Amino acid sequence: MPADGVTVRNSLTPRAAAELVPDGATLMIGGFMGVGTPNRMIDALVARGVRDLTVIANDTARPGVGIGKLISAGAVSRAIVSHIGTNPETQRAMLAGAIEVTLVPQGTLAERVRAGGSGLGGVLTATGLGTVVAEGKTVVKIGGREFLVEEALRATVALVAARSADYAGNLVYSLTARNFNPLMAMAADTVIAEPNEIVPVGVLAPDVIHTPGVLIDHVVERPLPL
Amino acid sequence: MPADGVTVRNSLTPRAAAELVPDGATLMIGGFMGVGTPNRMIDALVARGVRDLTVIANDTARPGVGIGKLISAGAVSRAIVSHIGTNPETQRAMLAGAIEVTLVPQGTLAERVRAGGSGLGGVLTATGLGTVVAEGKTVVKIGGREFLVEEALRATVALVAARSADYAGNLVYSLTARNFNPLMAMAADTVIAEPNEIVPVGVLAPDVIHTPGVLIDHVVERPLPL
Amino acid sequence: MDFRDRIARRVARELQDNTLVNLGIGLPTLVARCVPPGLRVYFQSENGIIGFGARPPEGMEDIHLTDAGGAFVSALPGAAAFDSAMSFALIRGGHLDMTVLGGLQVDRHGRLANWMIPGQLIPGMGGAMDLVGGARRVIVAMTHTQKGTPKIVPDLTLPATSLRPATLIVTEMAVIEPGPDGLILRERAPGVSIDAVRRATAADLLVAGDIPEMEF
Amino acid sequence: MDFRDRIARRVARELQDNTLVNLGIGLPTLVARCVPPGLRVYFQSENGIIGFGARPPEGMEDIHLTDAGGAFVSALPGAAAFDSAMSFALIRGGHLDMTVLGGLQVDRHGRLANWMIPGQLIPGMGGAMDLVGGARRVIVAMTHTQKGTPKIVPDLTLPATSLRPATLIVTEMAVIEPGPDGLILRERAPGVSIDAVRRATAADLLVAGDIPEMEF
Repeated sequence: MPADGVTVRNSLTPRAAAELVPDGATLMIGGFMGVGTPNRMIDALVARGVRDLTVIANDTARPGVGIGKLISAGAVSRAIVSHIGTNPETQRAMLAGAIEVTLVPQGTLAERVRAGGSGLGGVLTATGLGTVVAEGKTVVKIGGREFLVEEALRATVALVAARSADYAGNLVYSLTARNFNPLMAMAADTVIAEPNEIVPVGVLAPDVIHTPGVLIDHVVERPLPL
Repeated sequence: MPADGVTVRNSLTPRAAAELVPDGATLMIGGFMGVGTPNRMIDALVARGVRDLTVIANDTARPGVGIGKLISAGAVSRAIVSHIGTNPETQRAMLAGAIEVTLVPQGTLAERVRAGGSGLGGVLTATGLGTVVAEGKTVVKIGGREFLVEEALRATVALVAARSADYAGNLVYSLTARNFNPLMAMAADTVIAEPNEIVPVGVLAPDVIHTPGVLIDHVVERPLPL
Repeated sequence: MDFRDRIARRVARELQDNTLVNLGIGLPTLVARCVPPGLRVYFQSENGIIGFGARPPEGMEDIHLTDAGGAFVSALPGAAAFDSAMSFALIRGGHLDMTVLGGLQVDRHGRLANWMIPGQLIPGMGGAMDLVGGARRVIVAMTHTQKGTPKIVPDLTLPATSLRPATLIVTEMAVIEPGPDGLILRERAPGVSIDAVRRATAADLLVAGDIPEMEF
Repeated sequence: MDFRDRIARRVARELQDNTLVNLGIGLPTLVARCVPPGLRVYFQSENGIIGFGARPPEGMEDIHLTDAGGAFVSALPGAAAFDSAMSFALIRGGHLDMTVLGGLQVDRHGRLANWMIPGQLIPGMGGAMDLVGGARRVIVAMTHTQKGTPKIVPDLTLPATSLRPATLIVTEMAVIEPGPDGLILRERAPGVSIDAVRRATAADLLVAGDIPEMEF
């Protein structure tokens, strides 16, 4: 424990992180077409042969890339995503009934995850009204306009990728690798961050931190030097 | 126009900014107990004698401080706030019927403003259930739990304070002066930012910007040097 | 100039100064290369950036900076990055001036279908439903037909992306504006007759007066 | 040690290692000064920071850094700042381990009223409703009576802050835990008899076995 009393997060190997994801878990994974996806943890999950996951993510990337590796490994039973167009394996598995895919408009997906992490019951959005997305859902009228009630989403574990972490788990993301990561970091019982670098506490200024360290349960160790 | 094609926002004097707030306007004002409140614009509003405002803000600060100056000047007819305990003038005016005060739980207020700026119809929160806050409001059941429907809020004009702006209107806030400012910067027809400093485009890195410049219509000129 | 470039260049004439624009994956992406000189347009990518620019120099790509199609991009001075919730708050909240999207079908009201062909192709809607519902102007940029089969139809046979009609439809054959009484033919491609456009269009077209030729 | 300090010190014994804690304005603020050595507690201030610290050195105050009461604070290494939506997402979303709030009244269920006295004093609820509804543990830190009038009552006569009962009530006279069957007297102040606590309490108190004295 440093003298200043800051709580230091546990650092984990990717393999130890993968042990924290039980078979059958609902798993949020950050990233957009593989950008900002925690790849070392995904490799470890594939290596440990995890099964029957419900994955909540923006997309399933491409075969061999990011979440696509979990799809190829047959580790995913259900996917709640906005897009599978770039991964023909996901499409095939969906049409064959091997993976149950729920397609959610991307902005609704982002807000549903945010709601799950923010103690909100759901989202009131006009997106999807009058389309198949609205089937079976409650509609609320506000100020004469209709809005769909889209329920909050939470997960057992969230795996997020960050550019930098400090010892206290504070995270900073880089450019379009931010995407769903800060939202998912709020919405799971256990949150594991995989940073590209780890810096001492105090290096990340309070105003540039995107995710406060209190939200992070574990930090994956720095990548091995080349 | 700079060679790189970036749109430069208009710089305004505080007085010119105040002219953009019509009498009777619904006005969002950033700040928390006066911290992070755009004081030069408030002074200009008082000087121009604006009347009949509906102010949406966290609080009314104290007499002589921030929004408290608008209260003292009799410029406010309605206030939608979470707290007036630090301003006895607001409390007196409320009890006397001179100002109509709607008290909103702070977290609900923040989300209602965010919803207004995000194209969401409102917020689904359990906060306020079973209290006077819930009176007359719709309740929606999600997953067996009840949530209040709290409607989105928007304004005619939002006045926000920032530590730094660049020529394109990108904003960075400082510490607890951030509070409601980034939320309000999304939720009004006209948004005017009052920065403590203005820096060239490119000085604020993409990952540290809190409010993208596209949300800002006008930037108040830098403060005069001492 | 192939037909895709012609569509992109015609769409680019719809760009206005000092606006925020989102370009869908595929054909719409080409519009970024056709911005008229002097026009200041901010491009948003829904994966979380405003102010992205052209492909970076060879060997200098940042793996953390791509467009929504996953292609490497650069960032212009003044660019701002944000998370997916903020990105769609911008889209849904009325902050996006224009979106350009591809289309599988458009109906007589101007309603778009562009996210799935049941039992066959199911890419998913991605950000399309939010974009069509939230952007101030929605431009559909697509080929007029799919291997000769009209894509502009009386009624959608594919699942709709949104009930909200598009603002404008730009194809290699015509510019069509959905109005309260139906689809209005505004422009035709150089050398393409009104009848030719009609033959390639399954929905009725309203034609009033002279129909000028498209300029690129 | 005055009664306010005693309440604060007793509340501080509820602090747990590696937790996020929010302290209300007034008496609860004093708890920050009583953190037991070796305990790592992050304090959140709902105006947008985790990791604020003591009052800064004279002349070095930052006007952009205050607690929720508007008092200047400092920031500890590892502090993080955020906007009000994120601040209440932390509170409402179950990320806050404990909150300490002042009280005007508490009823027999442990329900708190602390935001208005109709027609008389109307400060507003500020963040209190979200804090009571959202924090994992809710500690009410207040004087046992208001000028001799009991504040712990069978039924609230003031508007409730939340339907959710507090986890613990700490006064200068007693520690009381709301349970499913009513209010349980857990501790009494040194030298204060059970009868004395009962006389100062309008709601029934459940007393079982020995009631130990409070330690500060």
